[in-house]
Amino acid sequence: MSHPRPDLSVAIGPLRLRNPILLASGTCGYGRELADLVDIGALGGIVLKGISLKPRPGNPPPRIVETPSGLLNAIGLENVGIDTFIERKLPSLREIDTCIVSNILGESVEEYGELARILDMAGGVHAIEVNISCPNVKAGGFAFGTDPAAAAEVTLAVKESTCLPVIVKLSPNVTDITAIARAVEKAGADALSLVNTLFGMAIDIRRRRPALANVFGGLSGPAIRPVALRMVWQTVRAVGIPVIGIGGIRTAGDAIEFLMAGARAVQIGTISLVNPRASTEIISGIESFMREEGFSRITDMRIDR
Amino acid sequence: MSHPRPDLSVAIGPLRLRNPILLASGTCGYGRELADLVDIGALGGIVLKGISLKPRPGNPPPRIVETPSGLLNAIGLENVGIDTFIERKLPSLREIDTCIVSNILGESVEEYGELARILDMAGGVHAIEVNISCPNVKAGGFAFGTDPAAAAEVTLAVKESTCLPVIVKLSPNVTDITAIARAVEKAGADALSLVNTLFGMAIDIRRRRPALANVFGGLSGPAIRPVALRMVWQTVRAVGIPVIGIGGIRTAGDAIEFLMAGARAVQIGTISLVNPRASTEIISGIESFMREEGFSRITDMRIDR
Amino acid sequence: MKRLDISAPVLSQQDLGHGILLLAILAPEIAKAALPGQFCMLHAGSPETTDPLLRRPFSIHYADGDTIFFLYRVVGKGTRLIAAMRPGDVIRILGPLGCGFSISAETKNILVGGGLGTAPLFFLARSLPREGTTIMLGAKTSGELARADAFLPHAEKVFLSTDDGSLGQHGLVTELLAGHIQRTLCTGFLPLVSACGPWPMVRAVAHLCHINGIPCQVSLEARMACGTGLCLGCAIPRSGGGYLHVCTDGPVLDAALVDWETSQ
Amino acid sequence: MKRLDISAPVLSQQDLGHGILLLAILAPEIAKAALPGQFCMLHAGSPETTDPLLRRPFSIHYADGDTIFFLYRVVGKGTRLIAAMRPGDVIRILGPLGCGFSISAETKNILVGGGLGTAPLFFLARSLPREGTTIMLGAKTSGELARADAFLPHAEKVFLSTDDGSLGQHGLVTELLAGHIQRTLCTGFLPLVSACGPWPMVRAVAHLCHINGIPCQVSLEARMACGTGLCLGCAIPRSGGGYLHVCTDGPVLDAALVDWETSQ
Ligand SMILES: Cc1cc2nc3c(=O)[nH]c(=O)nc-3n(C[C@H](O)[C@H](O)[C@H](O)COP(=O)(O)OP(=O)(O)OC[C@H]3O[C@@H](n4cnc5c(N)ncnc54)[C@H](O)[C@@H]3O)c2cc1C
Ligand SMILES: Cc1cc2nc3c(=O)[nH]c(=O)nc-3n(C[C@H](O)[C@H](O)[C@H](O)COP(=O)(O)OP(=O)(O)OC[C@H]3O[C@@H](n4cnc5c(N)ncnc54)[C@H](O)[C@@H]3O)c2cc1C
Ligand SMILES: Cc1cc2nc3c(=O)[nH]c(=O)nc-3n(C[C@H](O)[C@H](O)[C@H](O)COP(=O)(O)O)c2cc1C
Ligand SMILES: Cc1cc2nc3c(=O)[nH]c(=O)nc-3n(C[C@H](O)[C@H](O)[C@H](O)COP(=O)(O)O)c2cc1C
Ligand code: FES
Ligand code: FES
Repeated sequence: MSHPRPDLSVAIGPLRLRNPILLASGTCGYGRELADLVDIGALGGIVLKGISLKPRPGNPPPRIVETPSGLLNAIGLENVGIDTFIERKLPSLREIDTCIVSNILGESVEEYGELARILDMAGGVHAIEVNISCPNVKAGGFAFGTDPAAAAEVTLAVKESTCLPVIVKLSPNVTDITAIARAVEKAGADALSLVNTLFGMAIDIRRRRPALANVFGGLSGPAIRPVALRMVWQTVRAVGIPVIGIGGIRTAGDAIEFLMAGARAVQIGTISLVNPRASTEIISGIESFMREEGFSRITDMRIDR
Repeated sequence: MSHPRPDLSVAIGPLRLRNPILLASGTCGYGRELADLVDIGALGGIVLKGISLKPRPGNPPPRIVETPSGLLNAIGLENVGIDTFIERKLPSLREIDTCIVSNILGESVEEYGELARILDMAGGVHAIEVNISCPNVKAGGFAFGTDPAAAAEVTLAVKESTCLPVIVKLSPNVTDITAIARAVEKAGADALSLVNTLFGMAIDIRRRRPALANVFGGLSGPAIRPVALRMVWQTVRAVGIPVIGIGGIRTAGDAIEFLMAGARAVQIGTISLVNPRASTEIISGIESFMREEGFSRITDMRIDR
Repeated sequence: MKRLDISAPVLSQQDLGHGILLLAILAPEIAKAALPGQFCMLHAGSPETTDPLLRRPFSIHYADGDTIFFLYRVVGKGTRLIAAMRPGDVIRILGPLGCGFSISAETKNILVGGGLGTAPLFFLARSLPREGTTIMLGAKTSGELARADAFLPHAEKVFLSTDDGSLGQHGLVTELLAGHIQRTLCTGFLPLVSACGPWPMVRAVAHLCHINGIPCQVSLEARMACGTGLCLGCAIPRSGGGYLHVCTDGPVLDAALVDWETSQ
Repeated sequence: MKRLDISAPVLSQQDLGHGILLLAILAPEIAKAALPGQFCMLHAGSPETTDPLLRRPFSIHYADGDTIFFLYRVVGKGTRLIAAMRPGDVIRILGPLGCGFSISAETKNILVGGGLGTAPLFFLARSLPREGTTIMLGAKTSGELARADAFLPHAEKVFLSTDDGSLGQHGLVTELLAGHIQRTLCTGFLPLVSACGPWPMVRAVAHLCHINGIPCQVSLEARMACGTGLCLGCAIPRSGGGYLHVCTDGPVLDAALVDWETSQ
């Protein structure tokens, strides 16, 4: 039983994506690094590596360690800083025909606003994703992402500084994600993306010290998928704005779980580090599934309850 | 390089365990069910299936689903109730030469106190573990485990009702586990055990419905280990009472990670469902490791910082 | 009841087509203890990896001397990994587990299998007298009627059906059974029906037996984490309320004990 | 630079003892593009399972026609799974990756390998003129001096050392190098040293070269998630501050770029 070609396009506020698959921040560099391995133009979009006002060297090594079905990282948000980004990375991105989302991270509310203002003027970026959730930086993200009022404040500062659609990326390390989600929605966010990494650690027993130089790191990959999916399900049912699902997606089936939970789109992170073509394989897998099951639009798959 | 036989015994408040390995609640029944497959007398202890005042039928099926390196369960705390437990299960437990911990769960502060009182008089139980964290029951555990004041209240009620050592079992589904831990310590807990399961879900995409009848379930197994270890590390450094580590322990090396993080003992859950002898294999693995590395006591392995 | 958890060598793996395989494992103590209807938990994949995490339950197809056989279909990750095992590879196996079939040689036995429901019935058929045993096997298509001919020596009559008519009667095995029950009841003799297969088929068999007052035992499946009664994951609704646990109360259950309406 | 991500058949897997294996994979396009010092990411285990999750990095031992070779030691889960692969099995391979050795035929080359540090040096040795190439290989014991004799045709002189004296000079390969540098410097000729091996050995080589003003390139290891410059996980401290990324800036790096004090 074959059905007509399903429509994979989705709308996230004013953004229109040709399909619901984006690459997640921190796992696709600034876009060009993957270009020989995957057809970026076939994707719904890419979310660039998080950018701060000043360049950040990142954490000392070891920065990563594998865990069961997961990856712990403490990269420490190493990045070239907004100026170098705009000068050296952004120009070549303008040639790619996909939705370009810039992920920003500030150490204060003002920095977030400043970053948004700079990107707004730079041109070539289609949306801003606000990382209020990274657990790696002591001074930075952690606090904003775990307190509804602080999260709302950051959202407001970014919204006031740009006309670009604003996606706020939530941390899973909270008791009640819907409280943060509602606060951010009320502050004007156009969409939410979740989840960022789960706060974790590992120990190197032979050396008798934490496996990461930073002690703590962010857990990503298939291991966290059940937690991410639960939070997406809850958040979709708590807010009116679109939700982008992230966390451990490896196959088309995994992506469909998030879409059925009500996510408007999904991001692929850790798995595209392991399999560079995972994202495009997922796109064709979703299309096949929709054909087989007779779904004509992505939103038709959502479970209503 | 071989060292003298290391001492594996540990003290948890007034309890003395011959080694730091216990079986976790809900994964070893009421003790006897495993007796033909594993030498229970060789263990540090066993934590029995959670008991409530009245029998609970549990949730409708499907109750479990496998996830990457993890198990999602929504058993719904099915149990025979305290009366049947004391009448039918407890007597045969008295013959086992290991530390018997009874895990209790109430739907109100009073119920917790009542359960503790009954167990105190029953005899044959060496300690009580208070489950304030199970995410499966809407009316029950969830709220107690995520609010410091409520967690303290339950602890107090249990402490007032029994002379047995009281271990409070914490939920990982919180923003700051140390806040709960400190509140529970202040309320008089003799020890803490953590973590219970992470709140998660999965979707059956072919049937287009949640994979568990209960929608949400608790995630356990190796997938959650990095999160559990991080919380144990943080809690050990926030309280003065002993901490028992739980979450995804599969090998001796995994158990040693928790002991190095500062846990006084550990519990083995999901893995002994898969490999009934995992616990005894872990005990001998710890002993070999200590011999090889020249540790003479469990607490010597702890990382000081 | 003695349960064993051992590492045992694969003796052979026979591809029967249609994704169905016959696996032979050398496990003398388990083979000797095994009863028809019991099952084992098999570990899929390298013992070092945690994905897949859980062992998989499989009915004992039969035990012969020191060898234990499993008839299984490749449906997912775990069964694919088991299917990749070659003779000489070692597999972790826990069993025998659960309660098997009531074996009654005094009554006439009717064995009804749908699809791979044939797996546990073969062991039962071997344990019953040929005389008085009727076997009915159904599948979607002839290729999926795996090992149907192996049943021939063990029954007075073997009836086959396929949904597509490619072998035996065109239709469902439950239709075969319905017709047969009518004829049998005329003889005034109450047979014992033993059934295994997909849920709708087993339910239909249970219903047929119920309305005709015929005793019926069914071998059921449920998702299992432990297979040993520890996790309480394998619940199915019990008639009259509460739950049965497939791994310890079953997998073979008196059909009257099951709440067929609420289940699944 | 063209990187490929393909599924390729294992041609052979040769056990060299001491947990060291030589793996041959048929991957024509990768083999043709490969340069000495580059590496590939190999997927360990069934493609369906997520444990192990990450691919593992391995230096290209050498490429010959359509075939690419890896010399590796079994140290953990991933390498154990790779070691279990048999001819005909298919492995997912991504490569060639990273920056290889500077190849200079004008100068005298000294190649220094410790333990499995020999792996990338063999490809380099094959690419250099025999004349003027000196090779020094060290290991704990003779059995771990894997494929030392394969180097013989590719160098004017081959020196061996073992920590236990079971083969070649008794002692560390760095002691061999120290002696040799003294003799070479007398000739007034500045050689190029290329080194690979355990961190303390490579650091000692870098130090020796530094104090003697000899250019030195080193092949380094770091934990890697992607191998393609995306995750920034493979950082090592750069001399003067900041970090180098082993997978894109290396794995072969000018020793002078590395902050040897802060690292590890
Ligand atoms: C008592 C019992 C006896 C069985 N006997 C046989 C047999 O003889 N031959 C045979 O081919 N199959 C049998 N099954 C079904 C068999 O266990 C599943 O087909 C198998 O577990 C699927 O594993 P997978 O990894 O390939 O599939 P996946 O779909 O990847 O498995 C995912 C999860 O679902 C569970 N699961 C999936 N399908 C089933 C199912 N039908 N029943 C229980 N759990 C399931 C698995 O245990 C696993 O946890 C039996 C099941 C039970 C409970
Ligand atoms: C550029 C490069 C080239 C290499 N070339 C070779 C080679 O030619 N031959 C060879 O035998 N080994 C080589 N290694 C080391 C090899 O990658 C590791 O031995 C292997 O990844 C261990 O995997 P495992 O699962 O068996 O061990 P595990 O200890 O189970 O691995 C756990 C984790 O640690 C990482 N890891 C462990 N040891 C190392 C290491 N030494 N370097 C980097 N990551 C590590 C793994 O990637 C994995 O994520 C190379 C490493 C790098 C970075
Ligand atoms: C190596 C690495 C680097 C990351 N860097 C960022 C980042 O800069 N900004 C951000 O918002 N998220 C970052 N993330 C989080 C991912 O975007 C994603 O939210 C998370 O990994 C969960 O998805 P996954 O399981 O598919 O990887 C990073 C993740 C990884 C693994
Ligand atoms: C099937 C199952 C049932 C459980 N039942 C209980 C319970 O009754 N009471 C309780 O406190 N924890 C219960 N738990 C949680 C475990 O005791 C343990 O905290 C958790 O599974 C994490 O450890 P693990 O990863 O080693 O399994 C249960 C876990 C599982 C998998
Ligand atoms: S499968 Fe665990 S109790 Fe039945
Ligand atoms: S391994 Fe990912 S950037 Fe080097």
